[in-house]
Amino acid sequence: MSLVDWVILLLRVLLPALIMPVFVIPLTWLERRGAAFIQDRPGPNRVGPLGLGQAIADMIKMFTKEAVMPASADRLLFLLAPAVAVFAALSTFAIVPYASTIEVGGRTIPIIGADLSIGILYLFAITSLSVYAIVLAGWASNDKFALMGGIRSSAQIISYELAMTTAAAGVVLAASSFRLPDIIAMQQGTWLGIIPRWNVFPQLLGFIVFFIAAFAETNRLPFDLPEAEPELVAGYHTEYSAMRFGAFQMAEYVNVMVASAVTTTLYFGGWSIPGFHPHGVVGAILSLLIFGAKTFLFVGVFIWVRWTLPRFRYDQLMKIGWKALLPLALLNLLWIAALSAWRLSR
Amino acid sequence: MSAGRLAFDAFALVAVVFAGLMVAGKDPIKSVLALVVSFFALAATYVMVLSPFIAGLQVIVYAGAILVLFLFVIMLLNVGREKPDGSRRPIQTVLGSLSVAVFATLLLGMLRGSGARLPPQAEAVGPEQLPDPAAIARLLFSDYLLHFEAVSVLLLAALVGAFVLARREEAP
Amino acid sequence: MIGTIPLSDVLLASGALFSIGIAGALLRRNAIQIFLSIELMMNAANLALLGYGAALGTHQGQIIVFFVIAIAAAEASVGLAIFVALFRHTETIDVNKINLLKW
Amino acid sequence: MTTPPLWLIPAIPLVGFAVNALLGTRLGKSFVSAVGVGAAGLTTIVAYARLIPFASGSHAPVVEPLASWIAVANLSIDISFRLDSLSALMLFFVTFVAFLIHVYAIGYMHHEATDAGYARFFAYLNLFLFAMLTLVLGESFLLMFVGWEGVGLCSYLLVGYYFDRAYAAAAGRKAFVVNRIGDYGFLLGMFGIFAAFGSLNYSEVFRKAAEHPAQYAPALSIICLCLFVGAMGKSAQVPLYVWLPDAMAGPTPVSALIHAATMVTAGVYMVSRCNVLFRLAPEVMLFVACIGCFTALFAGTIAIAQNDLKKVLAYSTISQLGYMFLACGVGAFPVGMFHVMTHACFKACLFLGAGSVMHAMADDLDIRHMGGLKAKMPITFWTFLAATLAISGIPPFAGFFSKDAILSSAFESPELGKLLWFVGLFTAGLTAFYMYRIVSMTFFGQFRGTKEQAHHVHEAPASMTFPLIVLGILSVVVGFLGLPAVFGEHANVIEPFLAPVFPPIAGHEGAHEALPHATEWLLMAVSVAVAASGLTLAYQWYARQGGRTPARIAASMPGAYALVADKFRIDELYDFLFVRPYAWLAHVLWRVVDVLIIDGILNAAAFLVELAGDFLRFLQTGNVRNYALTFFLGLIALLLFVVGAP
Repeated sequence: MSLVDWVILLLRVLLPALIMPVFVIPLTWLERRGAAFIQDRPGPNRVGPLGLGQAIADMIKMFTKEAVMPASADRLLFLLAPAVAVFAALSTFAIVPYASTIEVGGRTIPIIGADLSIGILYLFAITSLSVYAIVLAGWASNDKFALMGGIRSSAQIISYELAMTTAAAGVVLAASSFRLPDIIAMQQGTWLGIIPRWNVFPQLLGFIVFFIAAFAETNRLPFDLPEAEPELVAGYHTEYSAMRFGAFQMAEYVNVMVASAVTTTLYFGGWSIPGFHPHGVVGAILSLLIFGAKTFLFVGVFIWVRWTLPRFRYDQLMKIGWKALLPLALLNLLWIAALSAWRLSR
Repeated sequence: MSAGRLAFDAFALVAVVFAGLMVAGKDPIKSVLALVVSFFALAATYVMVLSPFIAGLQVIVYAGAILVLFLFVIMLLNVGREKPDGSRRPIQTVLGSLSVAVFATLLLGMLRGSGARLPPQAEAVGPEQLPDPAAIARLLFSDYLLHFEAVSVLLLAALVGAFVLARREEAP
Repeated sequence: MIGTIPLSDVLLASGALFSIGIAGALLRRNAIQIFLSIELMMNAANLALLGYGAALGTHQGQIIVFFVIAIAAAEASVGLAIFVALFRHTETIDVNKINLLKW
Repeated sequence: MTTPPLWLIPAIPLVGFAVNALLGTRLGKSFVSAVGVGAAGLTTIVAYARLIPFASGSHAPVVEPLASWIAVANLSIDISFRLDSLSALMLFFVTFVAFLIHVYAIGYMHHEATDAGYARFFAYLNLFLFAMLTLVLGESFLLMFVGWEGVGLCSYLLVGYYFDRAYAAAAGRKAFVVNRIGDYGFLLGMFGIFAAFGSLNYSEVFRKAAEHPAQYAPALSIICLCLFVGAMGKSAQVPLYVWLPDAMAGPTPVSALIHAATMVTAGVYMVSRCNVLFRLAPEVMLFVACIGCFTALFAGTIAIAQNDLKKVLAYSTISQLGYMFLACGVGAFPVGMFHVMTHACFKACLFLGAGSVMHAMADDLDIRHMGGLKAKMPITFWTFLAATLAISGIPPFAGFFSKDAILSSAFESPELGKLLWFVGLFTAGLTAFYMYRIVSMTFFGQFRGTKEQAHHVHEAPASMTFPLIVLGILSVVVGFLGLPAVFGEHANVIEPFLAPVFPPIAGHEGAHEALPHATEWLLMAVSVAVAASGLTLAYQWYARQGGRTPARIAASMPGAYALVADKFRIDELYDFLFVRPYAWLAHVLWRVVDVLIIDGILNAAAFLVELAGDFLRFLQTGNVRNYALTFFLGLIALLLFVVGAP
């Protein structure tokens, strides 16, 4: 491998990891403005145009505040938890192809962090790592509210991961591959000339289950039981302040973006739209924009839902996960299996 | 020493060291976390022995589910540190340590030389095919279909069993 | 040899992990840690299986490990459920104190 | 219109059974009756949709496979259904009579206290219909056996329908046990067939038997004997008839449907179905004829001295079944089947009439308490009378033609023919006598019951009288299907219709010279005269004189009368011969073999184990770590052994 290859590889891996945190800044602003819009109030509007500077101001505040640690906390784990959260959030994006492949100077460069054969399995593996951040934070804080948040989170994430994985298994089955590029490739073209061959159409059920489970996996309302403020103060991050708290916040927004990106890729054709055949760098940039637009749409849904729906009770949460989502996901899988068997038999 | 071997040995060492920490630790939570690290390192070694699919499963199932379940149970039961035994008959500890030492010596001694003489396999596939999840899937759903189904029944039984065991006795 | 990794390295790592696991299972009194040690032993065996499989060039190692992981999941769920049930009755998971089944 | 598949015919009542059995309790009586009767009606319609084209067509057998059932090595059995003349004839009246009796049961069972019991009753009835239709339509012996066992089960369930009454439960048990004996014979016969022919399909077995009679004839004697034992059990022939009188403990529609019209004729059907086999075993045929003839006489004799309305009818059923076997035994299978059909009509009518009387008398069945019901229950009376005349063999009622055909067939029979004819003739007179006896005692004269009963007597509701009327009319007309040859060349439609199922057998010239017309007229005249004299005698003695003469006769020979009234004490004989020794044997096995020997060995072993455990238990510390360590030490020892071994 030449030096150029190394550089390209490095860029492929690092670029998304570096850019994602940057996107978090406007996202916080968007969330607050969105909340304000839904609640019919102005929201942050003083710092900069449209209050855009508010996000930057918040960031500066986070970095400069004093970071307090409870005396009885477990020091190592207390510090480890936010790091794990950020690490897990940032590494998940690695397997998502976010633009079409470009060919420059005889090199074929797939725009993806790491094109793994076990693609989506990697995603779930890293996602399952993120639960440790919450559980550790809850335990290390030595605070009963935080501990409750940690316990809730562990059970919640395991339960919803099942539904999410089973829903995604439908896509894997349809594509006969774990790799996300393969999954995008199978969604090219149209049915009957107008309907895009996106997975969302045959697998509407799977999509719904996946997307709902994504809310639970990212601890967003209506599934934010681990940090439910009326009951648990702030849940697992009650004892966290300053940038340590900021890290959790950042991880959450990155997770929202990744969840949206993965939803886009699995069910909405990723960077592709029917009739669009990207070539070269311009094509790649266009496809990147398409991907960004789709992802942004789902991020918007995340924000919209957060400020619209009330929180579930814990028993309701478990009931939905095990008695509604999982059976539906299984139904979806069964349907896709039947569909695939029918296709194979032809 | 090649880079591949170096990386493998490094991860293996991490796995062993954290396994040791898990066994030695007094705090169950820390033990679980040590085992998490150990399992992640093991997953890395799995990738290096050409089994990325298993590595993914390892992380998802072991680190992502089983050990989280352990954490959950530890937190739920609020299991504290191990208290001193107070037993005046240390036969279990002494005999146990001794036998473990003998066993470890025997095992490692046996394993050190065993890798060299492997019989060649008739249907062996190349190292480029080994990591392919599709090949494993094909085997699982053809030659090992019965086993696969049996395991799924087992899992269902375990699900029901776990539910029955952990359910609170309620007045009917 | 698996690529550039000698099989003996893999086996030694596996053996070491197994020995550590068995030490934990025999010497600890906390049921959770005993259980963890058993999981570790299974993983040690998994590593050996994968190593042999890769060295022999067959998928069978991976297949067996697949089943081991599935069975470990079943075992863990039932085992932990037993602990929870046990803890409700005895308020302890120190296996030295759980010795009602005798004579 | 496409013709409905044959499997639909048994499937419909099965669905009805499932619905009523699973949901009936919650749905209430009207829904249950709708489902039960609807299933019977629908299956009748479907059956007739198949029968009409079949009857107007070439009568060629139709076999419709549904699914493969058992396929092991060289045994391959399909679930397939067969429609040929024989099954068509059975289908023709089974579905129709069953439908009528379902309708009747609505009125009869209406006083049933609970919805659950009502639903159970209709569920069983539908299940019975399913089993009976499977028996009739099945294309292999095994499928017939399924139906055979199924009807047996339903018979048991329905006889014991009032399971909270001890006698009903006992009657159900008796029916089941006695039937098992017969079923065992059937099973053995079936095994024999498989051993000899390597198949259980009718078409294959009968084809092989007809093509190579000499090859199979030796084995067939024993096979046919076994099969006939099965038929004896199901069709209540001597010596296995004892369950049928007791089976009257069931509700009357059940007696009418199962224990008169359909199930009990299954034995006759089976023998006719296997006519190819039976014809190759002439000695068994003779045996069949003798048993049938003897049963007819024997049961008829008992019937004279019974005072329970349904018991008389039960014995008369046994007697008539005897006639059918007599017909089969002398080789007149079509005549036997003809009698099956006519008997189904008039006997169902008689039972339903009895049920109607029972309904009016508040469940009292003793004819000594009745009398003069003619005025109060005209429809019941007239239909009952028609059926009585039919069973007595008075022309032109249905029974005359079938019974006369049987008698003349017996007369023609080369072996023992005249004897069989004479006994049959005598029994015919007996039949007329005891049937008219109960008619007289029930409907004529003065009412002899209590005041409340007299007040209560009334005609049955429409759902009960409608089937009575239909069956009464049938009892009159159905006989014209089988007019004897003296009425013309083509007067008899039954025999040509059934001809395809009685194929010629190589080397057996079955058909012999028909009787001269004059002889036939003579035989007819004799049998009519005998029947008429029986009737007249009964009318004189019981309707006119109120039973003084018979009472005097009975008093003049008290021993003989008591013997007959006690049904020849056959039940007691069986009890002494079989039941008691069997119970004694079971007792010995229990006390000696089980308690002393088997338990002794077991207890000794347990004692040894306990002794060992007393010492070994100290190894059990209750601490799982000790066990693990022990286990591990064993592992090390094993490892050392492996390492040490070369």
